[in-house]
Amino acid sequence: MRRILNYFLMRVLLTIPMLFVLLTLVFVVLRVMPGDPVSAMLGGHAPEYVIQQKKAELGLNKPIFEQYIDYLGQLAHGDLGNSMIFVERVSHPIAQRLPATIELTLFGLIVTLGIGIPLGVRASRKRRTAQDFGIRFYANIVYCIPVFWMGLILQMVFGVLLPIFPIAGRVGARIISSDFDRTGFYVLDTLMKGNFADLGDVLMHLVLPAFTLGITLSGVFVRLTRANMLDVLKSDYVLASRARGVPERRVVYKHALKNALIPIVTMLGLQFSALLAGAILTETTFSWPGMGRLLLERIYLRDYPTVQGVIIVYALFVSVVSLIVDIVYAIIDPRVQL
Amino acid sequence: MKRRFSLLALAFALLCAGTAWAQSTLVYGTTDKVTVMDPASAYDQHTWDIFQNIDKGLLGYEPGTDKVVPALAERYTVNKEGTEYTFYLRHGLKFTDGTPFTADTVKWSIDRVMRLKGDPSWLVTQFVKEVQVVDPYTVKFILMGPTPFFPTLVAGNPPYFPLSPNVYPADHFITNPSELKGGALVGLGPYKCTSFKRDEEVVLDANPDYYGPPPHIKRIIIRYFDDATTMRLALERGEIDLAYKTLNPSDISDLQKNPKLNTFKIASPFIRFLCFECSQSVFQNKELRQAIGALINRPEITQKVYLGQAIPLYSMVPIGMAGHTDNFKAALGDGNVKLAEKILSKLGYTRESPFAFDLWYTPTHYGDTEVNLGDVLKQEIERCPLVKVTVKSAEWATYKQQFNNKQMPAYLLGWYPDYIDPDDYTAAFAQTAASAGEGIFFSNKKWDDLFTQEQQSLVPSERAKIFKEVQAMWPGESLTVPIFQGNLFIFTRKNVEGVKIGPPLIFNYDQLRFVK
Amino acid sequence: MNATSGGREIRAAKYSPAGAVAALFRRFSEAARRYRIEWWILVAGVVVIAAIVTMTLFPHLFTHFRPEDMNAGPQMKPPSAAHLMGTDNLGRDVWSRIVYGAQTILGVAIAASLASALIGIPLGLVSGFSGGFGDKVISLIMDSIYSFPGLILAIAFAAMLGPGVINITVAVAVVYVPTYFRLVRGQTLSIKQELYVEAANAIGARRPTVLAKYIFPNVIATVVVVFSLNIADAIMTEAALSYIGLGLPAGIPDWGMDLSMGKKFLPSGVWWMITYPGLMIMILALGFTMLGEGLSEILNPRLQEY
Amino acid sequence: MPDSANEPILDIRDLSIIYPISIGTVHAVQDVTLSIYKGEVLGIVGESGCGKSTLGLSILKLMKPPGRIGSGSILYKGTDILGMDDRTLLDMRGRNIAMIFQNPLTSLDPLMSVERHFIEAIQVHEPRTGVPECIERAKKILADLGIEGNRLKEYPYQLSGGMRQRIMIGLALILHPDILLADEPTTALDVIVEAGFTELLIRLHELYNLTVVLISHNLGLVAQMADRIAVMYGGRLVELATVNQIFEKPLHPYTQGLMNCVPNILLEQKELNAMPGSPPDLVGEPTACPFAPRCPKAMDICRSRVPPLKDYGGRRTACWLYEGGV
Repeated sequence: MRRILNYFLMRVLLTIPMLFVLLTLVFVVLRVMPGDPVSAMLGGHAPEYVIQQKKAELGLNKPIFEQYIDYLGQLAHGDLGNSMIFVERVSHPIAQRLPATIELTLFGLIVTLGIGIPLGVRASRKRRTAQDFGIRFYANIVYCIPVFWMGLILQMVFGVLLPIFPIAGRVGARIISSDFDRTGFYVLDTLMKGNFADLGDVLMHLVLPAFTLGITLSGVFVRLTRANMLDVLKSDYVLASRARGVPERRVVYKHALKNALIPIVTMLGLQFSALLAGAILTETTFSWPGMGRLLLERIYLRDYPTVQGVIIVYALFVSVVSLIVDIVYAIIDPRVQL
Repeated sequence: MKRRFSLLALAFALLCAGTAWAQSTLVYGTTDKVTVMDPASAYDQHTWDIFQNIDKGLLGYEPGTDKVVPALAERYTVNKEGTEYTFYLRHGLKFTDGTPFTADTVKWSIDRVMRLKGDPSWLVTQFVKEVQVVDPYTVKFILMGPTPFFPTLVAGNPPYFPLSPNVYPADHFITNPSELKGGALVGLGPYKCTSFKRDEEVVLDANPDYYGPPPHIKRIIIRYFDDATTMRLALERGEIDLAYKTLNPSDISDLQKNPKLNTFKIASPFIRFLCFECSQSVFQNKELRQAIGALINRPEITQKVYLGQAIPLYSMVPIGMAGHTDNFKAALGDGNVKLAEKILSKLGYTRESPFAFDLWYTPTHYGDTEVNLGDVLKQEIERCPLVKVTVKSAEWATYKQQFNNKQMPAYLLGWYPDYIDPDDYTAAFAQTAASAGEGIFFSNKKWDDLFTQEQQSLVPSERAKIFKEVQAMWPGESLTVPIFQGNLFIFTRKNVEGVKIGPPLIFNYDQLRFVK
Repeated sequence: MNATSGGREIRAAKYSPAGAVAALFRRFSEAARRYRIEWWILVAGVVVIAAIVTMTLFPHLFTHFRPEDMNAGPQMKPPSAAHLMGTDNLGRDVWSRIVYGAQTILGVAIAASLASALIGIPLGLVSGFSGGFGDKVISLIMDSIYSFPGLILAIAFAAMLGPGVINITVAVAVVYVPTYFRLVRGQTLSIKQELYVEAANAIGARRPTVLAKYIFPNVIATVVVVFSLNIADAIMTEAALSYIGLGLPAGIPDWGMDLSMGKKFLPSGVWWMITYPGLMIMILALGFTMLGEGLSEILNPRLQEY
Repeated sequence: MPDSANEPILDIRDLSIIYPISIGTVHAVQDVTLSIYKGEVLGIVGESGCGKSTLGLSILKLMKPPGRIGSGSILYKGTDILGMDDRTLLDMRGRNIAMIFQNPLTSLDPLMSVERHFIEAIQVHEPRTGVPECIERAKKILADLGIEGNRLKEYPYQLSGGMRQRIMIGLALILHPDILLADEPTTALDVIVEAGFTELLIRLHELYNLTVVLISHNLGLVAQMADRIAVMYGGRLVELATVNQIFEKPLHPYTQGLMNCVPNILLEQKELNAMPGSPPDLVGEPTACPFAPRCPKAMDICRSRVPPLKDYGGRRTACWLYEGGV
């Protein structure tokens, strides 16, 4: 227990330098570049003294270094600060948008793995057959398809030509999401309320974005699964279990796949960045009210604290996922101790 | 037999009830966004629209017209100098939080706007010197000077709207209703806001305490769309009942042909124009401004970029407004390469060393079509071989800073009026102080005098004469070059009626109703 | 033992440890793999890239329309003999925009990859070779950037810098510096331990000489492979940025921007405005991916199960 | 000792295993005919790549892909294994014929505890056996192998090589099969562990009344355990005889060569002999004795015709030398 606690502590400490570096980078670049929140906020009529007064209120007239120290001090208290454009805590829009992004990436991940792993297993079992070549071709093509184009094509086919799925947003226009919104995870919220009609609607809205994100990343996992499965299928314990009369399905899925999953899980941690990046583009294509859109909107407005807050939350998200990956790794592999 | 009949009747009744329920909610889609939920700070069409529906001004507009009518005030009087307006308030009204509506709340709200100095506060501070409470139901506005259009200011601008002092904080703006005391927006309008979720949805329910006739539709859900394409599809599929602002030109063309929809086309006072920085840049020279202005081909722009859904504009004063005259057409023409060539060669520019400048646009602030506008303008201007344009773009925050800092020699702007008066289309760009605010930095003593004269005059014919004169001089100075005037489109399902939007562009939701 | 013939001796020495059958299998499967599939991939990649590079160099050979010509045809007409890929909403020829747009995306991707390589490689070499506190600090910075989703960083940079060819190149380049840095630093660290480097050190070679003569040549093979794959990635990033609207101002034909333009006409049934630019992005990225994988197989023929 | 009256428990007839590859067909095992009798220990010896492992695997129909049966049959108690449907085949593997492999270090699934291995081994054949009973049975057999029951909870990485090999045997024997195929069971073990292991195998052979097919290139091990020895070369069976016959008077020149490679303490040989040359390519249909290129006694006929496996009074060999009798 103590060791696990120490491990957690170590991991958290390790993310601090990463946050620090990213934050500094963004902080400096934001302020060096032209444009500032006061200009974005005020219309053309504001006289110069009002602009100066606003800047003073926001602390923008101080030297950058001083602003930076102030901000770090604030962060040290776990405070992301206030938006410079809207009168609101930075944590407020983030709390509203983060669940949408998590929901999207999670379902995207499920699709990625749901396509990538079975196809990879299949290719490895049918090695050097037409099926194998077909699957590998799919993997390579899909890897080079831009996420947003994938989204557009799916929208065109399944949203416009065959209007089966909605192509934007998280819920239908007639559904008032604030009726069930508790955690921000709509699938969970509607389930908790037992509101299955709305749940159906929420799931329908998830289909195209999740597949867009999922399909484009599945190529990597097809290739990875195939390569690892080929290695594992050649291993002695697979032969040994076959010799003990273990049925092929069980050999493949219980022994081989479980072993092949170890490098896949590691890869998952690394690919998660790609997933988040893909999520931004998917959010844009499908008007998904997630963190990516928040970032874009607020960068345009030069809302420094919110942009910094979003970057921090993204970085934390990545770290948390890599922590989860490590834990999953330890659960799968008895040789690894946290 | 009888039993069966009653069952059928019951089923029918249930069906009707179901329909009735469905018909009591209207879903309104828009690509606009709510900025800040504070009348002292909000300065955009859509947020103002919401305030027009959840709150009221002392005066209002008759729906669908620009006729000023009484609202929270039953009547008003003006002193003969035109500098003091006295409003007599309706009795017995209360805000949705229960606070009674009195002259004190009016004074409190106006004082708050003046004190907080929000973006739209100039609409008050530039005209109002002081607000006095005469008695609980009488309030007097003392103005800086005679302001002939003061009633339109009071009617159309939410900064003049009364707020509940028990809900809004006196010392700062609020962004989300959740920050209000009680956590909800309150007002005196036909609707009250029951749910607010930024960029996703706003739910408005009929306000039982409203003094006027209750709205036909009990609940309005405003649904926010990130892009027009999605909104268009939602409308076609019947997911929304009404779509207002802003659809893409191609979507408008398609929707107009859709037999399941009603189209409402409104001549909008929204204008687009090219601005020049007149004090430091190369465009100090008004001949260069004229040359570029002459090259703009308005019909081509409205056809190519807006598929014929915008109207070429040849004056800064929009078509349909009193005193509008088309001066640019005669003076500079459309795509007048000859004139431009003549001016430029006179100034010594040749094919080998053409006149080169940067033309700026901002890619999202005025909608997605802006890139195309940039593309088309570049091509039109470069039809004159003596010019070379580099098109540049910057997001609004940067854009604004850059024009304030005189960093952009030529740039595109758009204009929604702050008040319906030619003054807001002319003085706002040409009068020395206002001009600097838009980055034009134009200054002309003669023009300034004309504007001052117009602003203080109470005689409409005298004002009209001045505006005509200014418009006639405009192409010669070409500090800005009008390009086109927008049309606004509202599309509704066939069963929605009552869309009434007049020149002040106020959309009264309580006029909407469902028909069979 | 009597050697029957020299040839046989050599074969014996070569094959006996592994076993004849296994050796045979390996030889033939290797041959099949390397001479059929991987070569095919390499050749396909080279062909695709060559075609698109030709397009960027001699666009007028491919189309007689100018990409900005609004009077090329009627507005929004589907593909026909006159306009292979149809016309866009302004009446411009989509194919000509693709031909000229190749210059933008290819230019930005290559320039950005070059820039990141030119920063990342020397930094990685010096950092890995010198070690110490400086190495730790640089590694920390690089790892932080590396672990963060690259596109998000690129978006942040592009939005802050504003539209423009140079700006977008910088935004893309920032993202990939750590890729080269980590690769080169890792290799430098392992090569540093090699005997020949220690020997060079022992005879008193100066550090820049050791770096340039002994370490750099050994790193370059992998760098070439990564460079090619990196360009493929940079292509997607550039396209993504301009799709979001962060890329370039009007007046420069660009695939990503045309795609985001075309998106608006999707419900009007204008499929050609989104189909072709997207397809081209995919093909170009695929070309560089195939080149990279083919090169990786040839420069670095480890027994990759692929 | 084989009893000729005894029906063979395993009867391999004219078995050929081929590997189709891009440049032709590899004949990994060719025309092997071999009977194995109940209770005996049969050693199969030969150099690496001579086809002995392939032969062993083919008995369980487990050839590595893309290998397949060219011709022939393998009869287990009269039923052809190669013709069995999948279900029967699966049931036969492990229950009737069990196999242990070369490398104990990698023959256990690293992600499964020893216990789960045993439970799986039992339950795939006897699905209705409960977990406690499986553990009980596993403990019993581990006791026979000299392993404490508490090791069951451990994972392979926590066990030594010798321990793992014994667990492999335990897994093979848990269902009391008739035949144990042991493919190079000691190669990966060090000398001391190997000695212990050999003893264990001999003990288990008696204890469980096993028929053992011992595949090995270790002639010492084979000599110690086997009743009969089959010598393979180039995918073919070249000699089959009792241990004594092979060691006293090997007939086939290849067997003779193999014997020369064994350090013979009694003869106090001065130097160890190594065989010249290397095993043949197995691509294509052979037209000559595969050993002819390396054979010191090769004749013309050896280079033009394949010698058949002939019976010489209870022992068999395939060599033109003995055309006229031994």
